[in-house]
Amino acid sequence: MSSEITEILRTSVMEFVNKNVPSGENGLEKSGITPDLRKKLGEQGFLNLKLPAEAGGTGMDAESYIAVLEEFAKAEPSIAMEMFFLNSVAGRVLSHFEDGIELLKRAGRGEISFMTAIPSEFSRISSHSTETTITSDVPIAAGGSSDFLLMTDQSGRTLLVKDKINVRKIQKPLGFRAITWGGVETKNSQYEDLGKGKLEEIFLKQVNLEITAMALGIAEGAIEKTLEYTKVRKVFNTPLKDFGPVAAAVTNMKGEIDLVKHSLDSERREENSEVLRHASLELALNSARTSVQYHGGYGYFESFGIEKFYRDAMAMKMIFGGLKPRELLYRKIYGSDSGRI
Amino acid sequence: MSSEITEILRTSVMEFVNKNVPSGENGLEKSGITPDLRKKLGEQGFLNLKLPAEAGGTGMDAESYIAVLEEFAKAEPSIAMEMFFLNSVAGRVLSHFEDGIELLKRAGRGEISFMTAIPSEFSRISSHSTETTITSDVPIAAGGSSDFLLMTDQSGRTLLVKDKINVRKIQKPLGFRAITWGGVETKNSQYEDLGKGKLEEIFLKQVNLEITAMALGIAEGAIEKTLEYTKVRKVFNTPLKDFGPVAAAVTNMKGEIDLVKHSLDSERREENSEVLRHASLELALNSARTSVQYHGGYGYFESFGIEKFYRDAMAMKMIFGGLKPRELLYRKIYGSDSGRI
Amino acid sequence: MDFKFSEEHEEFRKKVREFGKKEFTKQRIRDSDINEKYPDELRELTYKNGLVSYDDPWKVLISIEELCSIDPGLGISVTIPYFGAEVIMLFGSDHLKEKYLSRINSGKAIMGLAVTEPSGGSDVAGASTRAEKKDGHYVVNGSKMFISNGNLADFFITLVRTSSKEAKRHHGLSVLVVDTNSKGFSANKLTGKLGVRSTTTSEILFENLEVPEENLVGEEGKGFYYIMTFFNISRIFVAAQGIGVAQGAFDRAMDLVKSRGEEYSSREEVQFALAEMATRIKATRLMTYEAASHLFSYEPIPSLTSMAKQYAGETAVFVTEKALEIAGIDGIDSDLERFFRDAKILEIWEGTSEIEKLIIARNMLKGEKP
Amino acid sequence: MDFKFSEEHEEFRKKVREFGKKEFTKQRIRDSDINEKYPDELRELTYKNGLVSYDDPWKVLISIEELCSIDPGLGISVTIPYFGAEVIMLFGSDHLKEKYLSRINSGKAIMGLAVTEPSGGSDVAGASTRAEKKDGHYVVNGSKMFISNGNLADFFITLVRTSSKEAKRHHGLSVLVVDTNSKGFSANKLTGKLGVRSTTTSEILFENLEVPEENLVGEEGKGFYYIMTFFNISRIFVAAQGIGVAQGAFDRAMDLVKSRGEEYSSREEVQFALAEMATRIKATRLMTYEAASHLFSYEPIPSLTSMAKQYAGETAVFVTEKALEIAGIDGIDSDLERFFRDAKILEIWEGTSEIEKLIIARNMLKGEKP
Repeated sequence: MSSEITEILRTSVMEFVNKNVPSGENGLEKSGITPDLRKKLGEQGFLNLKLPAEAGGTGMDAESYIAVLEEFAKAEPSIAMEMFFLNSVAGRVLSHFEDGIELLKRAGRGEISFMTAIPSEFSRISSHSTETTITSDVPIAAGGSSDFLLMTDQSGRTLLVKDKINVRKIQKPLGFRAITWGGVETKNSQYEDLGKGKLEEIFLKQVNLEITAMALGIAEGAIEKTLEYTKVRKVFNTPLKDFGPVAAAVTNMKGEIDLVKHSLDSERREENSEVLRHASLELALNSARTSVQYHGGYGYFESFGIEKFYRDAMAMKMIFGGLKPRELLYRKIYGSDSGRI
Repeated sequence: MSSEITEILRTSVMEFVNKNVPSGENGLEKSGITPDLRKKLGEQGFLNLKLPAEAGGTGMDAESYIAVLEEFAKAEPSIAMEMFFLNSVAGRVLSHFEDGIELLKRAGRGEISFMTAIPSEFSRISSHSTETTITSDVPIAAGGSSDFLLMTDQSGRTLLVKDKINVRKIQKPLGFRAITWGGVETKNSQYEDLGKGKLEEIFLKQVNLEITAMALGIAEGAIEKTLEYTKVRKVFNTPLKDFGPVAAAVTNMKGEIDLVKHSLDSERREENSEVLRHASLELALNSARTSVQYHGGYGYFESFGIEKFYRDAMAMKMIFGGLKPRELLYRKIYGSDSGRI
Repeated sequence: MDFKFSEEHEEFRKKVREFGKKEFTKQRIRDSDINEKYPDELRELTYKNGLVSYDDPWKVLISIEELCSIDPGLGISVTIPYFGAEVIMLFGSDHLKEKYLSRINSGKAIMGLAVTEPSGGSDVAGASTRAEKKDGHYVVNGSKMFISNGNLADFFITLVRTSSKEAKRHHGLSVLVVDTNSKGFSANKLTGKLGVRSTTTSEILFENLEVPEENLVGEEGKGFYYIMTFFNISRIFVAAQGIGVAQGAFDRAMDLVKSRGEEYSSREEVQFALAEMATRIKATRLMTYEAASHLFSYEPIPSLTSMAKQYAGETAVFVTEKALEIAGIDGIDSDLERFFRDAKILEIWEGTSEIEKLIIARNMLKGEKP
Repeated sequence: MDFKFSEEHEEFRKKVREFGKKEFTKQRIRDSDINEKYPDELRELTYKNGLVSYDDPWKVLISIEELCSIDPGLGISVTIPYFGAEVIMLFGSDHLKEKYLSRINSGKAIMGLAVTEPSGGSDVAGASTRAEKKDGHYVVNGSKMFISNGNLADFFITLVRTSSKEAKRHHGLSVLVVDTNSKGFSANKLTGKLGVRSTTTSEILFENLEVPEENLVGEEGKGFYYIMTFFNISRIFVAAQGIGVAQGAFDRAMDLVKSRGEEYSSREEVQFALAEMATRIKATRLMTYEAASHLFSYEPIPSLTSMAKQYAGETAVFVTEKALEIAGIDGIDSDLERFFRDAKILEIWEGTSEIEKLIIARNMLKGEKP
């Protein structure tokens, strides 16, 4: 797909956000992603971008998909994360059997959604399953609703839980507040066994570029606002941007964003994907922190739409930046001859 | 020029260095770039890469030129700097008149060389010129010999001084020790007036990509050695690379090098040139410092060929990373509507 | 040299700690944070237990530190009702001391400091709230922004412009004590903060508000100086907040690391993180204590105070971020995520980190030795 | 709490400073640096003036700090001849104290510590230089690397392996005092150092070198413990080197900034750099002094000592780099470029920064409170 079409997609994301997503005092984090908004996202074709063709996917190329993720993250990281859970995660594990395809179809239209228990190195998951029964206590899951749950059981198998999902919703999670986070309990549920280690494999290895796109979007969203704000905000009768250290910090971030962006846009993105993952996670957190700082007191308030980037960037790093994925970076750079790492 | 040809050039640089440049205990920093070595560089066509065609230049494209600079910097930053002073600096100011072309021709063959007094924001230049006489005290100049001197006089004009150049050579300058650094005095010299602010303009605005190439080369040279060293060097019976923080630091540097490299190799390099300049200067210093650290006591000795990268990277930042070029970055990112910056 | 607290202070620290552990219940912490609710009952309890006492500024510092390490939001909430008191102590008339400070000292009133305006957080000298003299009163018009205790305080130490000479920005400012039950006072609580959500932050408005002349603190035209002097005091207490936030986050991270067993705790990445956190905390403590020791013996060193404040804010942010990295996904609904949200304000209030750095450099350029 | 040095120590500091300013001439500094020449005459002068006195470790610390701030190379050169003396002081027999320490105390001898081996800088327990008992002697074979005073010292505190049980790496080590005029001793001076070029660094070799039994320090098998104890002392002095290097570089940067006039010195970028440098130096000082105060009263806190050492090294590097950035091209042949080259070793010797961080974390994981 040409970069021209990618640009059109980017524009359509911006238009969609402007038209359909609440902002300011009563922004998206307060309402959450409603069934109605999810419907609209589905209608506009944002939910099935990377689903398999049999599930109604558009067969869009990677470049365009990550461009859309990036663009949503710039404005509302929660929407990007919702798309990610469906397309990058559920799309990958559910496409291998008929029932799964059917569910993906409906999810791609925005009719249902999945919760996903994010695999954690130190997760407090305690689950027990027999042939027909599963009892689990998955404390952290994320997603749109409790229709279906993707999770890893004690023995490392990835399961699709189909009913009796009891969510203890977290009232104010750290980040991505427009999607649901919560502890989950399932008892005597029906489930489908999707194979050993599937979810972990995806989070560790297969979504580097999607993570980069979202982290980059957060960095861009924060820094672009800060660039504009520091032009108009005055202290001591001087625009903030005219203070050298402010200009230096903002332009350094913007420069790094450009470097990551160019690499993500280039055809060598795959070869660089582990590097991009970690560089962008770091960049998102630094950019968002800097942005809150230069917005001063105003940046500290939800209604200004800046502090959410800081929370989301931190959450991104917690979810995607652990020791295990770092080890994959070490291994990539050092080659296969690695011992302890 | 295709990237294939660029690759051939890179290989030829490596071969040249292996064959002609001394290393180890009695490395290039001890001998300096000798007239003989300069001759060889000229014969191999490394000194006229970017000179104008009339001066015997090869008309090489930017991509290949910066690739050669980068490759030399990886092995011997001093040689890259020598090429830079001739091609990027002298080539630019001397190509506008016949005498100048003649001198460039000879310099491109390695027969003569220029010293260049690097413009400094706070230079202690005190010079006075009448129509036929110039007295100057330029404390810092760099270059191959004292045949000719490019300098800025008190009123900001760029001069080519042709004779009676008295160099007080610095015994052990901080960086780029294989080229000559020193204070220069000229009295009753002949000179050519090359125009107002020419040298400063070049150092500030026209050499961003060349600087990037050299800084990147330094970073690569240091980190590549460190990658190999940390694979074989053991402490506590474990290779250094298997200590997480070591692996993390080295892979982070390597990752950043890749990002800068991709951007420098891409066609968007010009649009990004201010960003690349400053990002690469920072990266070179961080990479070199890290490399000395992980080489431990050994890294502290000249014969190991690591500490020179640290000195050269620091010198690069001092020469090319001041407040004035930073302001150009601010202006680039913030657009033209800048006040104090 | 002696780097130890006195036995009395160590005893006091223990007492504060025990109080905090007992009274800062999970319920109180969550409720205040999620609902942005000021814990007034806890404030009274803290006062009654003698944990905030102006007899000894070291004790105030210790209380702030210890309580913030248990919960920054509640810790700040219960120690902030006296915010600005030093202005009256140092520069107020006996009348003002008796009328206002006695209510503060008995724990019956809440006060606040109204300096920042919507147009500029750091630019104190640019204040534009006006006070004009008329019939034995000052008539105040203007607004103040991000004012702590805005909807709670009984009175405010308020920076106003009493001279119209704009050229002399610093010299046209004065300080008034403004009662909030005066006609013309209003306050809008600002909700939706990133952190320290149990504190109350407001925009406050003065509309032809009359203040009796005797409520002028010190002399007219010296307001800028009084406020700057105060900031040199309050910054020490912000640094103490930073120590508390960072120490609290560190302790939790340490517990987490230990709970994950030997294989995890022996990883060098994890040990490096712990070492870097602990080193920053130690450095923060020492700079804060030295700055405090000068200040509390009436020989403040402004550059050192600013070093402590700036470094403390940066450390609180650094440590909470590192701690969450260690926590990973499990941290998304944890004490640590609250510490992280609470930390950031320390780099902003009482002078941003940027302002602090300028203060450090400018004082040193003038010859001060921190 | 009390953050002040005693009057006696302040006086002493002044004296050291005056001495250094007078005797560390430009000529001496340049000559030693460029030609890698040990300034023996200056060492004697320093000793004669009583600037290195083991009566009071605080004075040693002050001397190192002040002299390094004038020139790190010379400062280290004149204070390093006693390197390792504490091992004998703490663990040596009366015989060893009399025979060796008296020569040190009279300034007549130079000593050194031979621990590091070519195979591993940080891995002290991995030492493989062997000492076998034979006819009332130890016969030593092996080599040591990067040994300060290698070609100068009269004797070395030497870590050797006296037990063949490789399983008990730490417990198979002992410490011997080795005379350099013994048969079988040789030293190769290593030239071409990045910095501290006036100090002498060598590889030293032991070939069937015989050491009398009475030159064993303390007990056999306890060498690792003795050396680790020593490092907990010497790290304090490395931290003092860091203070000196950083302070010296800062002072020069400050002078440079002032000399460039108001327009330059008022630039926020420049002021930020100064503030960040000064803050780090202040933090280094405080951590070093607190660590020293525990150590010098025989209650060392290893994690705090390591914090001071690690932070000091990092600070010396940070400050010298920033100072050169400020200097720009003019710095390429300046005092500052020498400070920059001298700084880096502080992150490497006496335990790399990486080792220090592990020490900090591991001690804290065991419950130590720095």
